Amino acid sequence: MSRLAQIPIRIEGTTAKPAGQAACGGLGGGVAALLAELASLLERLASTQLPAAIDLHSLPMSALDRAELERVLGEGEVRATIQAQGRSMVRETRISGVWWVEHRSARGELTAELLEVAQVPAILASAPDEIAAAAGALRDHLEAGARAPGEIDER
Amino acid sequence: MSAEHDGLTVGEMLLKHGISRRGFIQYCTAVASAMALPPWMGPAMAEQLRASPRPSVIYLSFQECTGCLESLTRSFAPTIEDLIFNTISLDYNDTLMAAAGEAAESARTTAMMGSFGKYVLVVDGSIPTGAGGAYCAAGGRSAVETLREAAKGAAAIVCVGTCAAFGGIPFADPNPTSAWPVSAIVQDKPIINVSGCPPIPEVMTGTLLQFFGTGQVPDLDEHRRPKAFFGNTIHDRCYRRPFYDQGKFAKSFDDEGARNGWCLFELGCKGPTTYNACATVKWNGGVSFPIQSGHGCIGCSEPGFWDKGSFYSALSAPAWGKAGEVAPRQVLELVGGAAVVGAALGAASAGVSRVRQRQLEQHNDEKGG
Amino acid sequence: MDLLAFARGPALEAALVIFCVGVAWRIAGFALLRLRRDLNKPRTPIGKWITGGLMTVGSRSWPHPEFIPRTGAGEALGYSYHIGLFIVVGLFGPHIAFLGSLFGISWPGLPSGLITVISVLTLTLFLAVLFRRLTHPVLRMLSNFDDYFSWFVTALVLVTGLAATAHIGAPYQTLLAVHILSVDLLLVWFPCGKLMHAFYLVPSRAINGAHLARKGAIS
Amino acid sequence: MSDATSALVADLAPGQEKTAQARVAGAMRGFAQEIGALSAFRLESCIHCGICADACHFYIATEDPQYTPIWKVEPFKQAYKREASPFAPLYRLLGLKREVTADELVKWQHLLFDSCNMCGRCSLICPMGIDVAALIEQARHAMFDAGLAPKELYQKAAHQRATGQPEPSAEPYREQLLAIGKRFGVEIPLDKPEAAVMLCVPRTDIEHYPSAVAALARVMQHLGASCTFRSDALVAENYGYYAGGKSWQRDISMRLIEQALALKAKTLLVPECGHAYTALRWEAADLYGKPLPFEVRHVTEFLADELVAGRLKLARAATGKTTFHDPCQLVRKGGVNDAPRALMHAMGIELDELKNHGGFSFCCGGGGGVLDIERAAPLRYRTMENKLREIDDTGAGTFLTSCSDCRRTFDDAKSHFSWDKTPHSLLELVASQLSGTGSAP
Repeated sequence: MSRLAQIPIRIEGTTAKPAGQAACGGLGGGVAALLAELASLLERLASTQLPAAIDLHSLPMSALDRAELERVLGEGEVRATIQAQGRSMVRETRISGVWWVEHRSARGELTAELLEVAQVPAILASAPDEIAAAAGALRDHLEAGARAPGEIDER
Repeated sequence: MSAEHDGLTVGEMLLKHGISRRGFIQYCTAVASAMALPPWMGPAMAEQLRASPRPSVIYLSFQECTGCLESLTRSFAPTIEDLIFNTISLDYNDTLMAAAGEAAESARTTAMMGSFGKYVLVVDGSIPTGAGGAYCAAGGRSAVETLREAAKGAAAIVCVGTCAAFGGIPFADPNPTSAWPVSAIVQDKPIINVSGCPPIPEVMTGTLLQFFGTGQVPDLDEHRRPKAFFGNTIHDRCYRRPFYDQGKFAKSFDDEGARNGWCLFELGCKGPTTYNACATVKWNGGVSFPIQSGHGCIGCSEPGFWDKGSFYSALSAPAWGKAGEVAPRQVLELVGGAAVVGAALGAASAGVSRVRQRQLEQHNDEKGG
Repeated sequence: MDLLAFARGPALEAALVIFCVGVAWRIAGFALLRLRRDLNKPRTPIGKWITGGLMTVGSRSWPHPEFIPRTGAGEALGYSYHIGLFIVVGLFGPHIAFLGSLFGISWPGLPSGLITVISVLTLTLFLAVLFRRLTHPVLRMLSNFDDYFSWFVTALVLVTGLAATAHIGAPYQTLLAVHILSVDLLLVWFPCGKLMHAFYLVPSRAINGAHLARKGAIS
Repeated sequence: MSDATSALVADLAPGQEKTAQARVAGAMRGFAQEIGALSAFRLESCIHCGICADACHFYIATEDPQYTPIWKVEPFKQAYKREASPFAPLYRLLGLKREVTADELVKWQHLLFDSCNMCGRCSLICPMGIDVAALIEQARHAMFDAGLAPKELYQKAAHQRATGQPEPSAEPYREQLLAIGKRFGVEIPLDKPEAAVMLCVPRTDIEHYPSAVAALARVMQHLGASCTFRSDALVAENYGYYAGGKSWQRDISMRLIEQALALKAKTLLVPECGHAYTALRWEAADLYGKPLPFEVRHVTEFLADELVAGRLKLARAATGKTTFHDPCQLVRKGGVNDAPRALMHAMGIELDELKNHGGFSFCCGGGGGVLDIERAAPLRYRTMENKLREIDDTGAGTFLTSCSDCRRTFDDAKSHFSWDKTPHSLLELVASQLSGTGSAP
């Protein structure tokens, strides 16, 4: 009797794996579908500038699926850490416009994991209201004259 | 509570409490992910909320134990849940607010008038209707009256805790105060039940946030609970589930199975019939939940949980049954009595048959010789 | 009170009461009919009757070799679904909790997955048994309402039990309630029909065995 | 009443006429008498598994489901449920079970008499341990009370009850018996005032196998046993038992019992007749109302004991390949398992056993009165084919049995099928080997 791993798998209709290179067992069809969706979201982003996101939490993925996804997407040029309520990790993948975003709670648990399709993930940009507030704070600082810049954010 | 924030947007208030936009996006994204909302909803909710004036919440406590409020406020650190709920939006809560007496009551009426049709009414506790409502009254007004009045201007009602949602312990047999859940009193407003005794704080604030952020009542189950949190049973998500599937059960709280962390089904765990997020969100900042601490689920987020037999009787067992114990005396007496009655009926039936046989035979002897 | 609380509370209690009344009634109702002493001189001493009776309880569990060619397959089918039922009823954790809480004892069970497989097999055998009853000329002729209803009640318990463990069609508590209600129905029907053979099997074999042993005949 | 059933009713004997109501009432009376805790338990226990069909030679031969043994008591099962079962008061109150109809009773005559030898093979197969044959016997009692015993059995039973012999004969049996003694040169002990052993004979032997009667006398003479026949109770068979007339069966048995009592006999010796053995050994005391003060023994049992005691010595018999038919009433139902084989062993006979032998032997098909029911013959022949095949399959040249009814059934088959075997009496073989110089029969 064949074991599951011995059953050859061929993924059709994707660029993820050329036919005939199907040695990697245990893959569900999920990765292929995900990559296809990413491709269409990227095309949409290119033509309409509309960002999008895919929630990885809601997708059932085996460890193998995940490894395959990471292998295909790879590492891009940008890696950013956000230290706000919790720590977030934003990294561009080898596919420009596809960002791998992980949010962690203050306790360090993974609370959300997304693939964002955008020029820059919205969370990275500074917000107008915060910019305005910061400008005000900086101005106050200059007027007060004696405080260290490091204290600006201490409200 | 409300005066210091008048005129500010949510974003401004969050900043005042040291929560940046990015921090809020992180939080909203996590909530959206937990509630299985579309992934773009998290940042969208964050942006919308940050730009809107602070929402108004009126929190009414009726026949309750304050456990729900304790659950909400007993966080280890000032979390966003805590802030959004207690600080940013709460206009009236007779336990938390500093004001008392006339001042407190006027805060409530002010909030009600000020955001009529827009505020969210949070109710905690069941509403007693017996004795003309006298079992629970504040400022000379019964709970029923207060609820009806406050419900008029509410955009939605969030029932926090099993008492408000399903009647809870006051509603349990014999319900001496004729207590009812909110849904029995108010029929013309959207009601969202966040049940549990108490509910998980993340579930309460997550539900509120989703409502504020989208203006929509979330998807609800047949008990009007948000499916996002109440869509699965504890059993379905329990880390001890593999033991259930392997047929490995703790038979008592101090046996080998219990020490090995086996399934607590036979000790009365109600996980299989209880819908809640305890097994995933957990309690006390994700530290643990009852089953993880070695005790079966008691099913506190389900209607009538108090009246469903012993907490220690397995779900598949008779309601009176407890693991490793003989059926209680009254059941044995009932069953034994039934057997005695049955035997008596059988004896009577056999007696009748014997008499009929004798009659037939005599008849036979007379006729046939 | 919800359906589950009803099923495992008042409904179960009522079903147990009916079960006990019915079983006691049924047994007393024939056992207390007149019993004539057999005046014919026995061939063997009383000890032989007892051992003969006990031996027959075991030996009738399988046909004598002379009968196997004609009946072996049918009896194997009959026994196999009974064995399946015993395993599913007696060795599934939640069932142990049920029986254990009646008698105050407990015993180890089998993995749920295995139980599910056995239940499906048993259900298949049940269908085969029904098919045989509907198609075998002797069985079709002998069968009456009791046979079909007893089959239905037992199969219903199996099907609802499987549905409950597989979470098919409704929330678990509803399925569990329906399953327990089907058990309640089984308990109520039990004393009314052929399911009583569970009580009769051993004494009936023993009495015939003892009767034959008294004559010195094989059993 | 349907045409078929009226035809059956027309086939009854004078004295059996009854209205439909009277038949039903009679059946109920007959059945009510029989229902006790034991028979009720048997009826309660049936699970309709149909397995008993596979033990019954009538079903095996025909594959006709109506010959399923337990189905043969179906009307009485229904009557039991309505009249005497634990829930009977409820059934009557709520009208859940209808009364048995006269039509059904008439139809069941074929199943209870023509197609059942009461051989008890079904009682060995039932997984619930039900003694189906015992139920059939009870149902026959009810049929008799309904006036539905087959006319041959009814008439013979009536005649035997009145005169001591089932049919009138040109010469009374007593005279025939004495003539047999003269013809075979053996003294017939008759009407001695006292004897340890009381003898009787199958009327079948008197009429068809006089040599068997002589053999019995010769063996007893050889043993020097104190024994005698009694003119008032010569016949071993009991047609009351066949017909299902319980009180008639008692009357007929009482003839033998009274003579044995008068003799102060220690043993009532049952000759080679299976049903006589059942009637006297396992039923007579119940009808008598107290335990019998003498033993009832089959002749093979008696002789086997003499063998063990050393009083009986037998010469080797050169019978060649030999097989033996176990009479069902003797072996399966009667518990006489070893005696016939002990006798054959003593004569150096190593049996080539039938495929189904001992307690599992198939009935010859003639027992239970079936041989006497004329219309049952075609079915009986069909059923016998299997038995004859089993005998042929042994390849034995010599075929023995120890029941004269079985013997006659096989003899009848011999002429019907032009079968090449002849059934022989074990007793006759024993009688021929007494001197130690005998030869094959």
